[in-house]
Amino acid sequence: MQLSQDELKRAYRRMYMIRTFEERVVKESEQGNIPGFAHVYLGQEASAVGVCHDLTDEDYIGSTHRGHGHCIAKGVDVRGMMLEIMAKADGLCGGKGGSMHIADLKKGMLGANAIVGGAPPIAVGAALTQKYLKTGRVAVAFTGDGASNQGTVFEALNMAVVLKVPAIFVFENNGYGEHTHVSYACGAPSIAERVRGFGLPCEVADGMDFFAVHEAMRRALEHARGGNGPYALELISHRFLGHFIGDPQAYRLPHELEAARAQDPIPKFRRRVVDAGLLQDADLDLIEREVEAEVEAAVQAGLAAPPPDPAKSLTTDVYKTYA
Amino acid sequence: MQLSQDELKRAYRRMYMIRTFEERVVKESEQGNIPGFAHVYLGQEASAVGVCHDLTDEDYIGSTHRGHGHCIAKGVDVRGMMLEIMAKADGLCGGKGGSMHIADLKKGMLGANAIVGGAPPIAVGAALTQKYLKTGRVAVAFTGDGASNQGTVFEALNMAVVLKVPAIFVFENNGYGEHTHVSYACGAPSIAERVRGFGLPCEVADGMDFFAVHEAMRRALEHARGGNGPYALELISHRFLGHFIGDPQAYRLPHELEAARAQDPIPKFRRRVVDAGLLQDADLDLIEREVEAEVEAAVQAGLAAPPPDPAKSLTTDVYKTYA
Amino acid sequence: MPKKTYLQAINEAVRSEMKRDPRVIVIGEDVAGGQGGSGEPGGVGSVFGQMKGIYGEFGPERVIDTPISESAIIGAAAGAALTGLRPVAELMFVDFVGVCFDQIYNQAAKFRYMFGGHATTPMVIRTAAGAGFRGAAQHSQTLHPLFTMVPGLKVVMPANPYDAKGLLIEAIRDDDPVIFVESKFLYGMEGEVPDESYRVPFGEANVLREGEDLTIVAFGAMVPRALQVANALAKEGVDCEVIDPRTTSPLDQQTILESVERTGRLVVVDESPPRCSLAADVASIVAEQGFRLLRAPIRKVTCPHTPVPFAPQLEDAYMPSPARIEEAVRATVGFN
Amino acid sequence: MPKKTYLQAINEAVRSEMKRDPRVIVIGEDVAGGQGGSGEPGGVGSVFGQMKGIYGEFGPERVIDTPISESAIIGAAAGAALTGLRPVAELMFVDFVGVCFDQIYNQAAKFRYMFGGHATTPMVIRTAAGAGFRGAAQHSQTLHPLFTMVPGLKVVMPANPYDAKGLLIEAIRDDDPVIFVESKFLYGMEGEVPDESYRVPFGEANVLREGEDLTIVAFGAMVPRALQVANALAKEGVDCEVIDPRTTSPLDQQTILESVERTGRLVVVDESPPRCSLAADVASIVAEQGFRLLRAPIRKVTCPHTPVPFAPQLEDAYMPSPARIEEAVRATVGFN
Ligand SMILES: Cc1ncc(C[n+]2csc(CCOP(=O)(O)OP(=O)(O)O)c2C)c(N)n1
Ligand SMILES: Cc1ncc(C[n+]2csc(CCOP(=O)(O)OP(=O)(O)O)c2C)c(N)n1
Ligand SMILES: [Mg+2]
Ligand SMILES: [Mg+2]
Repeated sequence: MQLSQDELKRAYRRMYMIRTFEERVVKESEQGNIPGFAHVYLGQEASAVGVCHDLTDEDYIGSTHRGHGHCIAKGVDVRGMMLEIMAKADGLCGGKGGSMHIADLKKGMLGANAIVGGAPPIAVGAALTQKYLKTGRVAVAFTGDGASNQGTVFEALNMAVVLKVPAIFVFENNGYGEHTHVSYACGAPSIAERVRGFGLPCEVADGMDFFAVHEAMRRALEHARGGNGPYALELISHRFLGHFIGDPQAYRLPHELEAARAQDPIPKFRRRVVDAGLLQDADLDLIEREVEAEVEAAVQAGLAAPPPDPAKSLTTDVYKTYA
Repeated sequence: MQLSQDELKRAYRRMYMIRTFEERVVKESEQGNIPGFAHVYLGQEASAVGVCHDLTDEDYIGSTHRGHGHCIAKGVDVRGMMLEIMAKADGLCGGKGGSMHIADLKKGMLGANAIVGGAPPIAVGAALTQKYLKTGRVAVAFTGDGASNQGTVFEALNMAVVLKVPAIFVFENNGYGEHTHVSYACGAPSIAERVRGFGLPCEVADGMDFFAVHEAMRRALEHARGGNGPYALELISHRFLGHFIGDPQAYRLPHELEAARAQDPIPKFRRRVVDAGLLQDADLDLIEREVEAEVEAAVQAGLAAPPPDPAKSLTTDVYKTYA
Repeated sequence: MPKKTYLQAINEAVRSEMKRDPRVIVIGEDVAGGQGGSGEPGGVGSVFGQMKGIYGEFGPERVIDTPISESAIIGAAAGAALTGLRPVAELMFVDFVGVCFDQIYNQAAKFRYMFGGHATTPMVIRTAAGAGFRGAAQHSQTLHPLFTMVPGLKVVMPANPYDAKGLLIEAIRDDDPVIFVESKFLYGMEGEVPDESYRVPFGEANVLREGEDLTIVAFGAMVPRALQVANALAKEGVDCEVIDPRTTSPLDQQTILESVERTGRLVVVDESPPRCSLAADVASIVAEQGFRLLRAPIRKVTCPHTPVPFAPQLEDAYMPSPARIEEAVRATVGFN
Repeated sequence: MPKKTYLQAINEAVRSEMKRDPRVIVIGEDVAGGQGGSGEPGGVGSVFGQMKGIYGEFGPERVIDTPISESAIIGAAAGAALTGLRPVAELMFVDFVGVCFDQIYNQAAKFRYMFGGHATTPMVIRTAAGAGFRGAAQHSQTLHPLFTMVPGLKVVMPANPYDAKGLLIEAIRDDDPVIFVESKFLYGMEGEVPDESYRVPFGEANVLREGEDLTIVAFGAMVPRALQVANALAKEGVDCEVIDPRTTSPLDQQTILESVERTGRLVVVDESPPRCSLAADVASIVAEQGFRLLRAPIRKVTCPHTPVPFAPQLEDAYMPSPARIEEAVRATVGFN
């Protein structure tokens, strides 16, 4: 399917936004401006952006501990995200959630999730709502290769098939779950083959290529929105950094990392659209400058913003009402 | 593989023992001599007996809420079982466990399990012991069709493949999980196909035919004992009664039940061995009388036996030691 | 007022809320029953019949049978609640919570806080609890302390048919995740239950009996036992106040403290093992906030620190019996 | 004696028990690390380095990396324990217990009782707990009350390096399932730890400081905080006794009661939300068994009834701080 120039620009903007945002998260984290631990999405930009490209704010996604990219691809405000990650009162979650719990229900973002395998059952529920209310919307569950071994994920797959809900399971296979390779942790020949055993279609696509992801997702959406039940994708991708910021990655030899970096989805996208004459280098350069400015502004806002005040917010937001 | 006369007699004895034992459990339950609820194994005798036929006391099985048949097939003492089910002090578990928790570790029986999907992870652990100690023994996990949808079962399958342990997963597909048919609850085309997706072989066999089960199990044992990792069987079978004693079974039309009963594994076995001249009707009749006497004796012992004394045993056996 | 059982009260509450609000759905194992079978679906209505007839009235879109996959059931309910429905999920026996606890305590219960107040998760988990049915160690537990300790959950323990209906209606209309603990022991209990809809608010204890000598706080199936003991002792002139907090989270501390202010003596009856129990919780609250009021040690009447045994003799000794409650009351009243 | 960290003490305990007993194995996620990767396996040794080097010493047969499948990890450990091994399983963060709780509380903890005493399940679940690392709601919890309430489990909370080693050796040699709760906050704590093997018995509290005015009972990471407050207040003439029970199940009630007998005043410090907490538990035991001894209300210093927040300012206010402990001590000592 041919994408319009505006669409291509949006896709590039989002990928570049994830890249810029995450590189800055690494930097701010190293400088002590981000508390706790953050898992960045560097290298996997095409996956989130390709998956979310055709989703609306009324479609839902459930995310993982590595959720910044999913948020940005779903249109969540980067300033609110940065403030949240920096633990500020005006962060998206009031500084209560942090990197691993960013949510934005108005954007259809059901939350990052620090429990591996936590989101897929929830996404099945969101898909059930769509089926019941006949909205024609879908719910997407992002799941890592490591997470694909969690019992909750298998249950969610089966439940989605049984209830025939418009859930799309996106398995982001970036090779590693923490420090263990998928070839060790997944006993099946492949994640996709194991998923297909559950009775739903599962396509394998190059997660480093926006267009490949987008094409596969288009079919997934057609299937799910058409009332045919769930669909799955296995997106082969690579994380450019370790599991967390500062991971020494002794388990991963340099050549592997180099090979991964050679597949960088962002220059790949640029080459493709420029070579095909769809966009000019200048268009993309302009986007990059805009994105950089936006991230810079978010960081500056974050650095300047006040932290939450325990007296005001420590014990609020636990319940809607509590006698 | 040709079975000796003694082996055939043992198989028939065990099947007939399960049949007689369970029919008596139903009766004693209806007469108020068995507290709580019991799930009987009537109709599925060939499955447990075929699976356990070539197992030794050093091989392990993990069972389900419907565990009496597995126990008997594994050689657990029926008197101790009956006393336990009748909640007596001299029952196998001192009256603390009851029908759903009978265990006999000396016989390699790791316990019935009242949590659906509880046993497979435990069986993987028992198989790990065998691999680590190089015993050449296996661990079998019995799992129902309903239980096959539980996340713990999927995790156990994958873990067994990854650790390459001698675990044998026996899926007893008797059509229903409580009151829901497998065709509804299992979204996959079949349990076996879903299991194969995990990267282990899974054979489908007629669970109403001792010889079919035994043959399939022989291959499973060869595979597992040979150090090739786990193996699975899906045994198509039927329960002759409802989920629990007294289940009205409105969800199951009479013709379905009749068709199931027509496949009764016990007369089927008899016809086959007598027609082939392997055993005589008289041999089998003799076994039946012996079994009936044994069950009668167990019931009488159970009825006469004293219950546990709370002062003596309510708070014992929680820990091996507790400061 | 018409007499109904606790079970009927539960059924009525769900039915009336489903009529009132199309966003209310029921999801769980065999809440309809019979799906895929050769007979008609809908004949089961949950294993104790709590949802009997509801499938027939509301159909498969709103009464959803599931595979045996509790994490997916609770997670799906949480996801549906986050996105606009009001699911009533069933966890058949509370004992099974171990296979889905993450979706309860880390997910549903924490959404609102983690998301900075921007999420609402109006879901109810109905579940059957308690010993006395010879169900043994994995089908007889009461795990309300487990839920009570979790910030973000509300925990309801109705002790009679009237409350069962009113509290369940309240639970379904509540915007937070609610664990609705049904007492297996009380399913058959009869009582007056209005046909119309009504709400019993959370956090308001029910004082079943006023008294001056001692306060008994009891939960769920222990409430009728406590009342029975109080009534028997009244004949001897021992005048007990009996309080059923109805919900353990929120807990109506005030009613308990005000009662102890008058009586000076407290016995807490809780059907669960003693450690970190509701009995311990209530005792500790009074020991902290009502110390000046106390004229005797606070007695806890709980189960022993053991799993639930199977044999009737053992199980009866396991549960807090009227005799044990009475013994505790007598000792406390007699303390000087 | 050589100085070592709490982390090193844990590592040494596992290593020495593995040398001593070939039945001891380690199983969990990334306990070796690097399996299947392009580099060498074994370089991780658990996410905080607790198992560092152990794979190198004992190899893949005894240091077993697993998929991310906690139910299978704990279940496999339980099954291996039932059949002759002595597994030390790792639950990376205690927060993850919700996906595998059934295998802990319904299976491993109950085998012995359900099977009439005929099963032995010698397994240890090591797990990292506690706030203070900006890990937010799903990576910062302390769930020791959850384990303490379960009959059949033993629960260990070492509060210093010496105890960490001795209690872990004891746990590995123990024949019952043990939850070994490691405090993330204390991993870097240094202390004297003998090179040789030694055992610290369960159920024997550590009295860190004797005192006459008030008893502070604290658990895990709260122990150093309590001691700090006690030492500071001593300069003002407030003489606190500080007790670290070391294990919450079994609990050394006697040492606590004997202390309150002398001091008449009790503050319990527990890093967890208040409801059904260890603080409530200890308070209720003393309110029941030591009522005559008490001269003031029992104060609980706990976290609030909220999930763990992310922002440092919120998290610091969430945890029981020395200031809050001090306030409770002063109020209790000043009570008349
Ligand atoms: C239930 C649970 N188990 C373990 C963890 C610790 N953990 C966090 S991320 C992670 C690896 C996840 O790997 P994968 O799913 O491949 O995602 P990736 O990090 O590659 O994006 C693990 C084990 C967790 N957070 N939750
Ligand atoms: C975790 C859990 N969920 C639900 C139940 C209730 N339950 C007991 S048996 C059963 C059906 C099991 O069906 P299946 O596995 O097919 O075994 P069968 O009864 O046919 O032998 C259910 C739902 C349970 N015991 N444990
Ligand atoms: Mg990964
Ligand atoms: Mg079945």
